[in-house]
Amino acid sequence: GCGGSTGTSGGGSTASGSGSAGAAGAPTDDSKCADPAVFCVGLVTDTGKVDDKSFNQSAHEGAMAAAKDEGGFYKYIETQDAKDYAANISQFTNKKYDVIVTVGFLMADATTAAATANPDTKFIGVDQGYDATKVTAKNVTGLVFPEDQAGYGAGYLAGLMTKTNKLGQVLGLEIPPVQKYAKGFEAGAKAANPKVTVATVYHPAADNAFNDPVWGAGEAKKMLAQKADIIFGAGGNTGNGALQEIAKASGAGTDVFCIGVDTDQWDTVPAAQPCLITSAEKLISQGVTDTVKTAKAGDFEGLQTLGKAGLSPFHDFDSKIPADVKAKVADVVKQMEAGTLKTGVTL
Amino acid sequence: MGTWVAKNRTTLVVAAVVLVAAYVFYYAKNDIAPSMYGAAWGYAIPLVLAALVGVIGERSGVVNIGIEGQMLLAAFAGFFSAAATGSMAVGILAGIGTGLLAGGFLAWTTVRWRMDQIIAGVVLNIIATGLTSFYLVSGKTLPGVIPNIEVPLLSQIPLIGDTFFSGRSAIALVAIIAAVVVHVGLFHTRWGLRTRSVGEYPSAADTAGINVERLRLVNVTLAGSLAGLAGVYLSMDASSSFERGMTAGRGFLALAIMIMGAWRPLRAVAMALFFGFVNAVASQLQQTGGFDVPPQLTGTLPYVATLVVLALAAGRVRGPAAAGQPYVKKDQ
Amino acid sequence: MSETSTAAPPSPPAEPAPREPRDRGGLLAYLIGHQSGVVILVALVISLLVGAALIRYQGVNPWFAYETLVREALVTPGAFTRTLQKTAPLVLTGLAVVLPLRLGLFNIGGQGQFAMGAVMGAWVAYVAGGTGFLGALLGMLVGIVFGALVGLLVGVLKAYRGVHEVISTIMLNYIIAGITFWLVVGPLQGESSKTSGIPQTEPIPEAAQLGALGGVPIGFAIAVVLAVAGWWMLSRTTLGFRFNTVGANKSAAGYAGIPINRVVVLSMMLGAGLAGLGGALEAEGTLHRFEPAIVGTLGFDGITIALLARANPLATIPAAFLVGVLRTGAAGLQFNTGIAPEIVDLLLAIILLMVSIPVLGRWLFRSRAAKTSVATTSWGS
Amino acid sequence: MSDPTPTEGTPRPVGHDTSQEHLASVVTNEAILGLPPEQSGFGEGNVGEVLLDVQGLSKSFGAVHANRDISLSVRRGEIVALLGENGAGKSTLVNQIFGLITPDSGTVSVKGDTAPIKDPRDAIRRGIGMVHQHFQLVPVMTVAENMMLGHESTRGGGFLDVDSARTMVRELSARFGLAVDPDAVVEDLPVGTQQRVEILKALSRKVDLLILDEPTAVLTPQETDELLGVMRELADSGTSIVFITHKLREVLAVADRVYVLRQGAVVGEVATAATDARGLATMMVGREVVLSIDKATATPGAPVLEIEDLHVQDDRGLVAVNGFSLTVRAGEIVGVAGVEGNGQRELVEALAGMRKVVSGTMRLGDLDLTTADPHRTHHAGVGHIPEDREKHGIVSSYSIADNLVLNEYDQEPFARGGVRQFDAIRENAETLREEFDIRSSGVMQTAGSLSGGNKQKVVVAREMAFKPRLLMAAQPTRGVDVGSIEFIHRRIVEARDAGAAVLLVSAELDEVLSLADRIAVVHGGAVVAEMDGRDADRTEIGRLMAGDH
Ligand SMILES: Nc1ncnc2c1ncn2[C@@H]1O[C@H](COP(=O)(O)OP(=O)(O)OP(=O)(O)O)[C@@H](O)[C@H]1O
Ligand SMILES: Nc1ncnc2c1ncn2[C@@H]1O[C@H](COP(=O)(O)OP(=O)(O)OP(=O)(O)O)[C@@H](O)[C@H]1O
Ligand SMILES: [Mg+2]
Ligand SMILES: [Mg+2]
Repeated sequence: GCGGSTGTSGGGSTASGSGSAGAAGAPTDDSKCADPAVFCVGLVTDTGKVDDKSFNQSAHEGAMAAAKDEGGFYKYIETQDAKDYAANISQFTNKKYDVIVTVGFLMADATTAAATANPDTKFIGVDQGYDATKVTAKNVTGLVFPEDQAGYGAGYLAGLMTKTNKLGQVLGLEIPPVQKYAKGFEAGAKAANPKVTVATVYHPAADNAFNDPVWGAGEAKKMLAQKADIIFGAGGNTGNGALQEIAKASGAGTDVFCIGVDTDQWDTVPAAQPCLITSAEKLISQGVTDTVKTAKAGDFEGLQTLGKAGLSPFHDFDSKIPADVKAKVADVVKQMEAGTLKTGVTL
Repeated sequence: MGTWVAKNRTTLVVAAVVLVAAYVFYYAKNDIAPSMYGAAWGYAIPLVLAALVGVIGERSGVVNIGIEGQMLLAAFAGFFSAAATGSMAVGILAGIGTGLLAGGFLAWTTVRWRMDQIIAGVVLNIIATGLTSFYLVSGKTLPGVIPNIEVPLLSQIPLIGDTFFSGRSAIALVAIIAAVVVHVGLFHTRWGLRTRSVGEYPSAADTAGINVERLRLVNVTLAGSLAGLAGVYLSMDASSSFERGMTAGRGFLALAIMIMGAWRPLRAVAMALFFGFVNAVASQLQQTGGFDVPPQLTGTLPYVATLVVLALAAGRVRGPAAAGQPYVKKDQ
Repeated sequence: MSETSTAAPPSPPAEPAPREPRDRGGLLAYLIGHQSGVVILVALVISLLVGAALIRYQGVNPWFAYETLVREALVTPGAFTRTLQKTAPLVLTGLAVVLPLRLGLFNIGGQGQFAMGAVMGAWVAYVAGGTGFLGALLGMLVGIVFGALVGLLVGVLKAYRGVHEVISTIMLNYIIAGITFWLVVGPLQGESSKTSGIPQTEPIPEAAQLGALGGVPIGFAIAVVLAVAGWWMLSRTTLGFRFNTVGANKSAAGYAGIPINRVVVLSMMLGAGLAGLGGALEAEGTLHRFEPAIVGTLGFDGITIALLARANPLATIPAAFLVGVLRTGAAGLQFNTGIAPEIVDLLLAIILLMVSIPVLGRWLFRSRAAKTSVATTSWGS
Repeated sequence: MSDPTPTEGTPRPVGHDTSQEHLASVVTNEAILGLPPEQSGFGEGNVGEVLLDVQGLSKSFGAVHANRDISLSVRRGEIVALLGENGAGKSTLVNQIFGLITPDSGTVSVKGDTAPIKDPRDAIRRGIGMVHQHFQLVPVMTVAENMMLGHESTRGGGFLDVDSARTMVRELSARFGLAVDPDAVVEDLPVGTQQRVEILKALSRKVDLLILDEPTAVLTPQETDELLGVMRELADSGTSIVFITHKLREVLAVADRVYVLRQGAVVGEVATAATDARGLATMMVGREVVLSIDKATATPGAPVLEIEDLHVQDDRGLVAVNGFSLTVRAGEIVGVAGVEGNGQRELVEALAGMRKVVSGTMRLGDLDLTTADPHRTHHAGVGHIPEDREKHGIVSSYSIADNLVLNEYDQEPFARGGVRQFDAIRENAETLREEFDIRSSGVMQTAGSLSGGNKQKVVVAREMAFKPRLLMAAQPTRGVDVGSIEFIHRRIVEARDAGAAVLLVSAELDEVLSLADRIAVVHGGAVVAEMDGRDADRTEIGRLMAGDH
């Protein structure tokens, strides 16, 4: 290479692709990743960005935190085209990164292929379920989350809280993680309150299903008009649009409420705070951080790693939700964690 | 009056039938009908504004396929200006101003430089996509909301009142007013006569002493403000965030609406409403269940319905004859 | 991971100097071709300079950024092949816009036509995959056929029902997106995907996948052959004469005995068929199955390419290659400099703007500038 | 800007009548030639005052010198004609006066004001009105809308006052005796009426100088006479007129003076009183022009075209051809005479396969062509010179060579196995260019850049080259200069003599009279009379054309 600066210096870019972990003595570039003493973590996003307020962002934050804790180096690539997965992973393998995180179930094939070809590198596939009969590599693990449990918990809470017995869900694309949330939510709501009906809409388009807040808001508005009083927004920015719309509605926080998804959206979508009682959360950041650390320490425990999912804190609504409701929900969540309560969700 | 009725008989009959059907549904299914009308209009608002941009452009002889980009830029500028200054008003003005700028870009390149109009529109779209996703900053929020207004008296009318005149911000009202103003402007004022002549047969306008280039420049630029308003509506009113590609093809749909509306503002409103309503039906089918049609297929309903309607409606509509062609004077 | 140990020679990008398609005759043709070549070259240089300013503003050395972009797209082992792989569908979606544009029809349905060809092509190549290359061939044929069927619908609606092609292609993009998505969560969903619910078809067997011959992807070779064939057809054959005549003067075409409606339908079918083939090739050569994300923005990129190429089929090759280089190099650019890949969209917009500004030619050549118009679309009719 | 109804001059009690009167005898020029220009009664001491003065005007388009150092002047109340072959530079000249084209050098001064005329707006402000060679009307708008465009009458801040526009149209129309319906949509009107609208439009603003660029090309003889009357009347009231036409008869009938242009330069100026048609033609072309055709007597053979009880609709679905029957034999020219809009266009289009036949039959020899498309018709041996050459006859962006094979493009030797044979195409073009004297820089020049007469020659060459059994010529010399007319007429007669059946459709009565061996007069879409060409009587035909039978 010639004497040019990389993205680490200079700055000014909001979407800076690389950022060294701040700890003193941490590597500032990836030229020495092949050195066993130098720990490098790379991340490839799904066709999305690391600021998507959703799973890409959570994984990104988790991986960055892990690298920082371990005094390592971290960098990411945002995929623009689903056909670039392999090429983008190879950017990291060429530089002999130690751990590579790939985000999204569509990358499963590319990840396992890269794992087979690069036995010295550890791969973590977020949201990826592998077929144990086909994948034999030991240097890869799919980090999956029980979205149905998070959805179930949220649905249970909503079932107990609703006054109109009408709930709504504004969803992104009809794909497995979203479906699991949605079906879990419905099952949980019905378990808590058999009289409840749940109106469910998936975004019809394929390409911008997670990026259409205007559509999400419109659907939420319509559901509110049809007397739904708690609405679950689960579909990236599309769902966020629904949350924000409900936050603007009259009665937000007193008569109508919303429930977020994936992360604690109290933090990621502040505009939703007036109505946001909780979020059906999967702890992607924490899961990624933990799994990266596991990878540094040694082998993965299994082909799949199960992350945690549950409900976010109630924040300002802590005082407004009746104690018995909170207790019942906590109990249900605990039972699911213990495995004594099954959500019954299958795809 | 009598001739007006005679001239518009088909339209009037269709409008009457639609209106009656709408009221019947409204009273028969009062649990869902109002919300569906609301959803239809909510869906239609940005389409109406954007379709007006298309109508003004093409009536002046400039094809604008850059509406999508104009809206996206305006949504971006509006949202981030509001977030940065803490003032919704500044955001709205910035969005409209950006729409004007984008309109000015299209006008200048196509009218002054005689760049191919399709190319100029495509350029605008790619620039908008690139700029807004490249410079996007996440984590910003709007300082407030655009307040909803109730229009006195009008909001009391059943169906029409709760659909159009209550529970919406001023932007929705502006969309209606703009459609009426543009319609009256186009067909009943000097500006409209000149604009239409420039879009139909510019050399006739030129020889009649009309400054073709200037009229096109002004019209296309000013129409940009409506695209700006549509963008503002998307990121600051209908939702409260800016996302990459959040216009989601609405600029192109607006073009389709414009053509379906035969390049007439009020008909475009009707078509946008039709489109919005079928959308509401599609999602209602999904949500009430009972129908075992997969959501991917019900979601295509509005588009299928559009094609079917167009294929059945015999007779082709004809757009402004000079739309798409730069006006080149005899010796240039 | 590197499939090709011998790095493809870093041949410089082909000169994107499209000649005027029509037979304008000897010297005149040469001059016009030459002139637009110079204009395009100057336009590219200006675009790169503007891009450099943007990159500089990001705090990155523009020279290093461009070097990285080119290296990542052309020099890095396997990169050149990957760039060609990316170029192939772009050539085809570009042609899908070019052919109807010759008649003044604006096909913005590349997205849908591509997806239709991809899903059916992928499925057939999977089903017939046991037969090896024959399966791949079948997949391509089916891709063409299904793409062309979409085109047939658009063409018939246009010619016989007067439905504006811009409307119908936009609507069909949405409709096909819905249908293809439904297909891969329903009837055509792969068995292995059913348990996980992933919307995709079964993978195409290795034997029916399309690889590369000596670093040149088969799909790319096919695309280039078709671009040349398209150019030959338009400039040398009676069919091309029909296309051009309908585009130039519909009334005269009718007077000359050209069956306008049939030519309209045929052009849409050819264009859409090529987009469908692009889809099938992409499924067989790149992703080895269908999933909705396969389309990406390829259909819309086709519009950009057709316009860059000024509706000349031959010029779609360099135009698509340019886009291919930018898109391939973008990830490496982010990896090495931290510049977000969207910079590529900005660069493309600037290039298209510069290449199409007529005043540039006028500034350079004074009054002798060629009158360039891509094609007048029959927008209003 | 928006004068409602422009009042023009003073009312003239007798002007109208006198003009009509002398036009009735226009058939022979001599009556008019005796009219000295200064004799007319425009007074107020304006006689001789120069209104328009052009000095040293030059304009080039690339290598073409359209105007070279042109100087001329027009006095108040004078009618000056511009004559010249196609492409001589007449339109270029007047377009500069009207501000549509910027001169390379030279000055145009109107009423002594020498400031350059920037654009039409500027020209209009200085009192110039113009009727353009090509219609400048918005087809989808009504007559009233077209008439008020640019100087709209409005009320209450920009709202159109359509009623006052209608009134204006009616008033103007009554004043000049040019009937138009203010509420008719322009594209629905016959061309003659459209031209009337153009003229009224120019007159609707106060004009001192009126420029008329070939206004009579699309008018019937009656309409032409009406217009000439209006012109004379205007001139009498002090308006100056620049009049461009290819018809020497009209020049001699109405103009005071004539400027003759050749290849962009003024080659002569003459008072009409001092010249005649032959002299003007010679000045124009630079050689003797044969104004009348001498042709041998026809020797008609077997019937070639047999039309029986044909019914055809026009674009709006109204009956246009209504029970038309006619037979054309080999070796004869049958002329269809009639006022435009009596189904001639629809008849020809139906015969050419471009328009659906409602009922009736048409046969070419043994072939039934009733349902044939243009392709089959052409290959059955029908040559067709279409009425609207810009729309149907040529593809402007194509080379002359391609235009010369427009309907043979897929035939041997121009194509083999679907592949075009450029050598053969070029060879064909070179031959025809030579034979038909198509003036161009080469056969690869685009047809759009040719002058009107040469475009027409391209069409004529193409349609004659394949030796058709039946040649249909619709308005074959419209807008064509005398030299080219002579040439085209000669070729048509030659085709006849070679045994072709010729169907000539023309609104130009003189053309029909001089060419046709047999004349069929149409009215209301049907033949109302047939007669031998030799003993046809002009007045009689005129009467039949007007529906008087
Ligand atoms: N409810 C409706 N449904 C469908 N179309 C409508 C409706 N209301 C108005 N329109 C459309 O809007 C237009 C309004 O009529 P019109 O154009 O005649 O208005 P106008 O201002 O009276 O013009 P003019 O009298 O000059 O024709 C019509 O073209 C009609 O198609
Ligand atoms: N815009 C233009 N570009 C190039 N050449 C032109 C242009 N306009 C006119 N010419 C050329 O200039 C010459 C004069 O044209 P002009 O139209 O003035 O002729 P004209 O005397 O009016 O002929 P006609 O009797 O056919 O109307 C012709 O050779 C014509 O081809
Ligand atoms: Mg290391
Ligand atoms: Mg002329």
